[in-house]
Amino acid sequence: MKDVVFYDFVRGPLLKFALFVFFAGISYRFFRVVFLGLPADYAKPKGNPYLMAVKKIIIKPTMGWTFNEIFSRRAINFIGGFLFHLGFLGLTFFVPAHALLWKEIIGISLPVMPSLIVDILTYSALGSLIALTLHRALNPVLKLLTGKDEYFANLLVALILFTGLLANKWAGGGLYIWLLSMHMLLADLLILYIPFSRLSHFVYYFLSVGFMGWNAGKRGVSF
Amino acid sequence: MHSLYEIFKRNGYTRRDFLRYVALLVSAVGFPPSFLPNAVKALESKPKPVVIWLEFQDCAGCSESFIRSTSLLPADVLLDYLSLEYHETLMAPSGLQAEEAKREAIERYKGEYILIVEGSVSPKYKGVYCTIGGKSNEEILKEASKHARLIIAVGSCACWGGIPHAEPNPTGAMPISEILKDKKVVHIPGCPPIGDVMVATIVGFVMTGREPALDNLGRPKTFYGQTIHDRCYRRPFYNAGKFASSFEDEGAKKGYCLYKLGCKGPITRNACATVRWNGGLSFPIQSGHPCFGCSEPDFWDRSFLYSPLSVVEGGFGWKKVLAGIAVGSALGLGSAYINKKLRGVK
Amino acid sequence: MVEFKEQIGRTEIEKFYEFCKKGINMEVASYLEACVRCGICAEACLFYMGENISGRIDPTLTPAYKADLLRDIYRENYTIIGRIKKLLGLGVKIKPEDLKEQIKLAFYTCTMCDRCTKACPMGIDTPKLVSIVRGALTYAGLTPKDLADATNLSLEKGSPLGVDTQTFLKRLEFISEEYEVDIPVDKKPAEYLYLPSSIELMKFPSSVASAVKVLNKSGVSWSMSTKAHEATNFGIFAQSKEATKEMLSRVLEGAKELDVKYIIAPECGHAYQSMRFIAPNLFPEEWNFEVLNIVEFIDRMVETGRLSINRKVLMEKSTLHDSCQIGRRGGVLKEPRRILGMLAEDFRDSVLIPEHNICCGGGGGVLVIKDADYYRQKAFLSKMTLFDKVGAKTVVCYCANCMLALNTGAKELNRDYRFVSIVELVAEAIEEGEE
Amino acid sequence: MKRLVIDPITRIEGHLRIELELEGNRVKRAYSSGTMVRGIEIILRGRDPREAWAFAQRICGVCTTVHAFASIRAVEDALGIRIPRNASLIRKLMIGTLFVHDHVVHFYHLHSLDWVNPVHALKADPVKTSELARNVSNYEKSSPSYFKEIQEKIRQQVERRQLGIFSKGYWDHPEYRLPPEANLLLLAHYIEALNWQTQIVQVHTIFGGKNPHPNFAVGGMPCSIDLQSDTAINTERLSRVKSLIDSMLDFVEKVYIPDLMLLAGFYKNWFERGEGIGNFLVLGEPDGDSHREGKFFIPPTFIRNRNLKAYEDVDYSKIEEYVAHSWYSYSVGDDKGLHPFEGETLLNYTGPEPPYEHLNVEGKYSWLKSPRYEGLSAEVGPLARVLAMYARGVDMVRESVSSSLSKLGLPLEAMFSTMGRTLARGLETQLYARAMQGWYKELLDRIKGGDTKTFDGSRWEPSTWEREAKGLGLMEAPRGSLSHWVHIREAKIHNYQCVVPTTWNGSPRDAKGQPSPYEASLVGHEIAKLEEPLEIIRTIHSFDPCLACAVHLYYGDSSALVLI
Repeated sequence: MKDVVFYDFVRGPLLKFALFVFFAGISYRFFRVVFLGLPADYAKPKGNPYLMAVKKIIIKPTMGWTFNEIFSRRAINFIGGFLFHLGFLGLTFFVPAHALLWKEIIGISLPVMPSLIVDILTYSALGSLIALTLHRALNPVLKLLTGKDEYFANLLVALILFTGLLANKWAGGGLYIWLLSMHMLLADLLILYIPFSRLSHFVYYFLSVGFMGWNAGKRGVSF
Repeated sequence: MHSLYEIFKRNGYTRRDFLRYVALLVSAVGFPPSFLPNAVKALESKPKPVVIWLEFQDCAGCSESFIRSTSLLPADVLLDYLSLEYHETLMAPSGLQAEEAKREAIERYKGEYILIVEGSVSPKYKGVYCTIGGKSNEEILKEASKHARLIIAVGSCACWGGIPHAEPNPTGAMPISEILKDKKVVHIPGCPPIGDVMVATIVGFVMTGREPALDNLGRPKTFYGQTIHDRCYRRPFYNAGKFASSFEDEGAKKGYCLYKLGCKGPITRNACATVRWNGGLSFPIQSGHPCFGCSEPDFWDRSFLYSPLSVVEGGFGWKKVLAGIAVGSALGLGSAYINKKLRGVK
Repeated sequence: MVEFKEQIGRTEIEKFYEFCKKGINMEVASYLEACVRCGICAEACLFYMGENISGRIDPTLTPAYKADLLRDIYRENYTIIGRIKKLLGLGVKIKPEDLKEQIKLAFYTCTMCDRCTKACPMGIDTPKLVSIVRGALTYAGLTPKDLADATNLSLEKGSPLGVDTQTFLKRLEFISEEYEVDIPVDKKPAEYLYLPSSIELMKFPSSVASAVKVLNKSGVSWSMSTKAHEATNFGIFAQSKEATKEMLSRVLEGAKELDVKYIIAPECGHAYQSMRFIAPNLFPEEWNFEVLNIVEFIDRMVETGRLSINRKVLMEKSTLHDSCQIGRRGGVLKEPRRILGMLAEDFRDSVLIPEHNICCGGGGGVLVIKDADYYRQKAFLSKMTLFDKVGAKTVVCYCANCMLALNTGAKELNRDYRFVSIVELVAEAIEEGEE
Repeated sequence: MKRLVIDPITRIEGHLRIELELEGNRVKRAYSSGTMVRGIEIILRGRDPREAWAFAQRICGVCTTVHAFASIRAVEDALGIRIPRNASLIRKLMIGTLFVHDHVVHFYHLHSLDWVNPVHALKADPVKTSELARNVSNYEKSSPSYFKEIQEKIRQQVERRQLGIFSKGYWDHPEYRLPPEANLLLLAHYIEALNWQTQIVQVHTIFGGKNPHPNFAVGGMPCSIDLQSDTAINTERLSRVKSLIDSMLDFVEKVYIPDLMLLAGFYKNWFERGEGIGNFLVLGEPDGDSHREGKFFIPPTFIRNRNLKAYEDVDYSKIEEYVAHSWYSYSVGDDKGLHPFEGETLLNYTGPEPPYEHLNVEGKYSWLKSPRYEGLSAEVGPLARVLAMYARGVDMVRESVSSSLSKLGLPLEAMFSTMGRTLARGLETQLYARAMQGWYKELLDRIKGGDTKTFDGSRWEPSTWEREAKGLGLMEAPRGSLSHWVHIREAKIHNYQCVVPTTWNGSPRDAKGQPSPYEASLVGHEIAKLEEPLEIIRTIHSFDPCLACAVHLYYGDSSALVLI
């Protein structure tokens, strides 16, 4: 296939399709759960459940760090997971080229990161992703919990980070457009894959952490 | 007959100049340095090659660019290095005599002449959209290409159809390779191509007697092997995430990357960033305007000239996002309703 | 009545499946969907930790794994892909062994202590999911024998230890005489209704006496009730809604009869939990009482100056064991620490954040299940790490069930910890203060 | 009656065909036909107006910027954009460069071979040539050895029968009247100019990135000025521009004008024929970038029937295009004219099936439309502009016209001719070359004064535009008055029409049978050798035809195409 034809395909029809499926898919998954509804709770709350829900959604990602002994046993999970998410989300939104994409999609101009930070985030995200994957393969608990989905998703994301890194670093050789197209193709696949996999956990994060915070607020517990 | 070396000598160039020039040409056509002795020998003895230059649905921009070559001065190219037997924009005779000149050149240099084509060809309705001397362009092209030693398409129109081929392609314009399906065509795309690139490709062919190494789209690898982005002097700004977002901002003054302004450098294979234009003086990016990819097939129809490459081809926008979310929510609502009904959840 | 069946047949599996299916709501579904399989919850679980301390790794003890069957059932019924799989014959196939494992996972190795929720990066409330599995097992008639017996006994006689009204009154008489306290029973009008738990009544009478002393000393008008004389609620352990409701209705009846404003739950975790957070939903119209834990009550009295503690009664190095249901899940965490600060000379908290304390291992009915003893002992091992961390031999508790479980554990493992009730310490402090 | 066909007319841009009806050797009627069409206007429909210039620019690669300018001006007019003065000046410098380049290239490379015989140059004596050169100008390259080298170059070509671009010229034609020395002099400058022109276009390269087809932007210029930056327009670049425009003025005054006068002196008889239609039209070159400001560098003027005294102002609503003899059809009827804002274009080829001998000149015979002013055929171009400025009393023009005519000993009426047109082109080149010095100075002063603004992006976003807007972009192109007419609706181009110099000059007849300037100017020519119609070529070339611009009009797919 001609390079530009391929390139235009992965950033044109395929990306549009993927984005539509993505937005429809995640909102389907979100509302499929939301519309199941809740029974009323008549017990008098001891704290403010709603405030707590919001607070939890904001601070929960760092909460694990307060668990001394768990943190020390699972440093890989906490540090790796944190770095990976920070990197992945940072790169997804604030890499200059991606910010343009988001401007196109949601019409909001996002701030962009300088390349040094982009590099740091890419390396740390890629490194922590590899560490997390190895950990998955070796830890007995994770072995029991992990399915093919996780490995596939990790591989896909790792390849996206890797091709993105190459596309950014590569100079000369005329391969740039192929690297970029591969990066975009894989990203399209990821966008398509998210609504059908556990990768859509980011929408449920708001629900489950929200509920957790709501319960905590109800019971007057602050952690 | 006079060899190129004699021409050099006559023009006051020294043998060192000559060798340096040959070295440049050798590297330009992508031969290893070991080829140099052969090339010198070839140049010292080869007669002037005959060129027939046809113009169809064109704007003469490629011809203009050809006579803007600076590595070899156009007067030398036209009078010394090449024998341009037919070129409508430059030749002396008109009408019958012009046609006669072409016919004679084809006769006399059968299988030896180089055919250069500028402009797309419209075979639609028997070619009424472009006739010369009462003949359709398709017929003229087929006639002239029959005995050509080498066929070169210059400019994006001849290579890919170019602007006449842009949506909705009113005249059914075609690249010449679609007419000459059984022939090999060397493509030198660009709107127009760089004059030096055209001259180097043609003279390089004369020198080596071989056509240059081509990529899968028939372009000389030497000049079209890398993207503008690969060799752009503003690339460090791209890597550093520094972009100009308007022609009037500080970034534009400081020479930041023009990616956000729609630069197509990353997907455009051409030599603008290395050879540059009009004596290596500048090229569009250096003068502040994003590359719009004029050497790539169908670049006119890719997207709005100034829309950045990373955005969705054809646009997406929040309306489609909302549509997606609406579809998803409706499905979610329906699904939850059915689930609750079927499973008796209160 | 809660059933116990040895044989697991098709009906049981179907009933289990049915219950799980119906148990799904927005909250449950989001927990089931949100799990990212990170396995961090394993490190938070005292059973997993206990096994680990004894050098073994049992990945099935991971809380996330406990909800997997429920998750599969959810998927099969609530998602398109799951439903397609079912149509293609790739659905969930539950075998009797699977349910046996579920019994182990839900009843033997989970005290619903909620610690995993705090550790989970996605905030998944695993106890909530386990309670659905427990409910489904109970619905299928698969409640573990000991738990079923205790539940049935309390349904029949009003108490898991078989304490009926007669025994209750006798026991009160004994306490009254032994500890020289006045115990108002069915006294009208009363502002506070105090409910003892039968564990205290039978096994730690001094605890009841201390509570009575504190109540008397605070000068509020209070009473006990012959109708509502049992605070424990084994219906919760079995997750049988009917049993829970039946037992709570007795409390409701007694409280209504005495027309009280407050109900004081004793040092018993699930008693507080059931009356404070579950009863209002079972009797949304009638349950108009404010439910206080005895520790909360004491704190409030001290705060308002009706009780004054100005003597230290605990001189040795001590630490606090939090009851999960009162503390982490009941929000009574600051109160015991405040009180203990006044009582103890050398009090050291074993955890940085009170919510992160480890369960005794006997909660959620695990204590009464003989078959779960192995796991309970392992859990005690992990609990012990906290005691050893601060090096305290004296542990203050505010839940009789915890105390019983810890005592049992210490005895079984030959450890010389001393477990004391916080209310007893308070009673001691105010008594001595008088002199 | 004999029929003579000349196709292709070479040394022009594009594909032009001339058919003549002869009585003996005398032209009775002439028909001009454009035989190529691309349809760029149609391609422009539905696109973003901000990118229209790039498409329009590709209409012609010889006058490579004029359509870009006209397009940008039309869009800026429609959107109400006023560009910074700096951008205006940079554009003017580019326009000036284009004029000088285009006219010089036309004179030497497209036109001079009609008058100059390279074969005769072989007979010249280099020493005498050198004397002649030093007589007419103080241009430094005038040594005998220089001319000898050139002569040698040509001799070798002739000897080895590889004449290249000179092949098959009408070198035996008796109409070549220059003495050998003049032939050699002009031929040397032919070669000189060919190399010189590669350098001067660097003004375009500096400001627009490349040439041909430099880059522009709606709202100003994409190049930024920053004297400190090493990538923007800085001191080094500006001094390069200065030396380039100096070299232009130098070349025009020392080479072009003397050569032109020398040539004119030998061909005075060509001041008597090839007049054409007698009406002259200038749509105007704005002083800024908008005709709405009312200030013009070349004022809009209409001269009716040679009457320079009664010149008229131009009313843009009086422009109409006809298709009576063009291969198009109008929904209102082919005999009606349409104003460009209402312009429509529906292809309707009714010509003969190729290969053909003759076109049907009674019916439709060209891809060019016929623009008319007040229903009249009018000539545009250098002659019209010089006459307009002469009539309006522009000092410099009056002076240069009178002095060159008096040098030749000719009256003002001599300007209405083939050679008059060629002379006017030279005088105009001089005008532009001098004006550029002023523009450069103004630009430099502004930059020194701290104004470096070259772009106004305040109306870049489509959200700032009116829902519906119409704009007119004027541009006095080297070949004549160019106007682009754009109709923007909902941020997209709704209709786009270009009325271009070569349609004014080279159109077919209109509904009333009025011939175009090309057709009128050829009538009465005596052709000495029918197989070598040098006379026709001379007159046609004096207009500097540019057919690519002319035949851009095409609308929709015509499945109803009829081939005869």
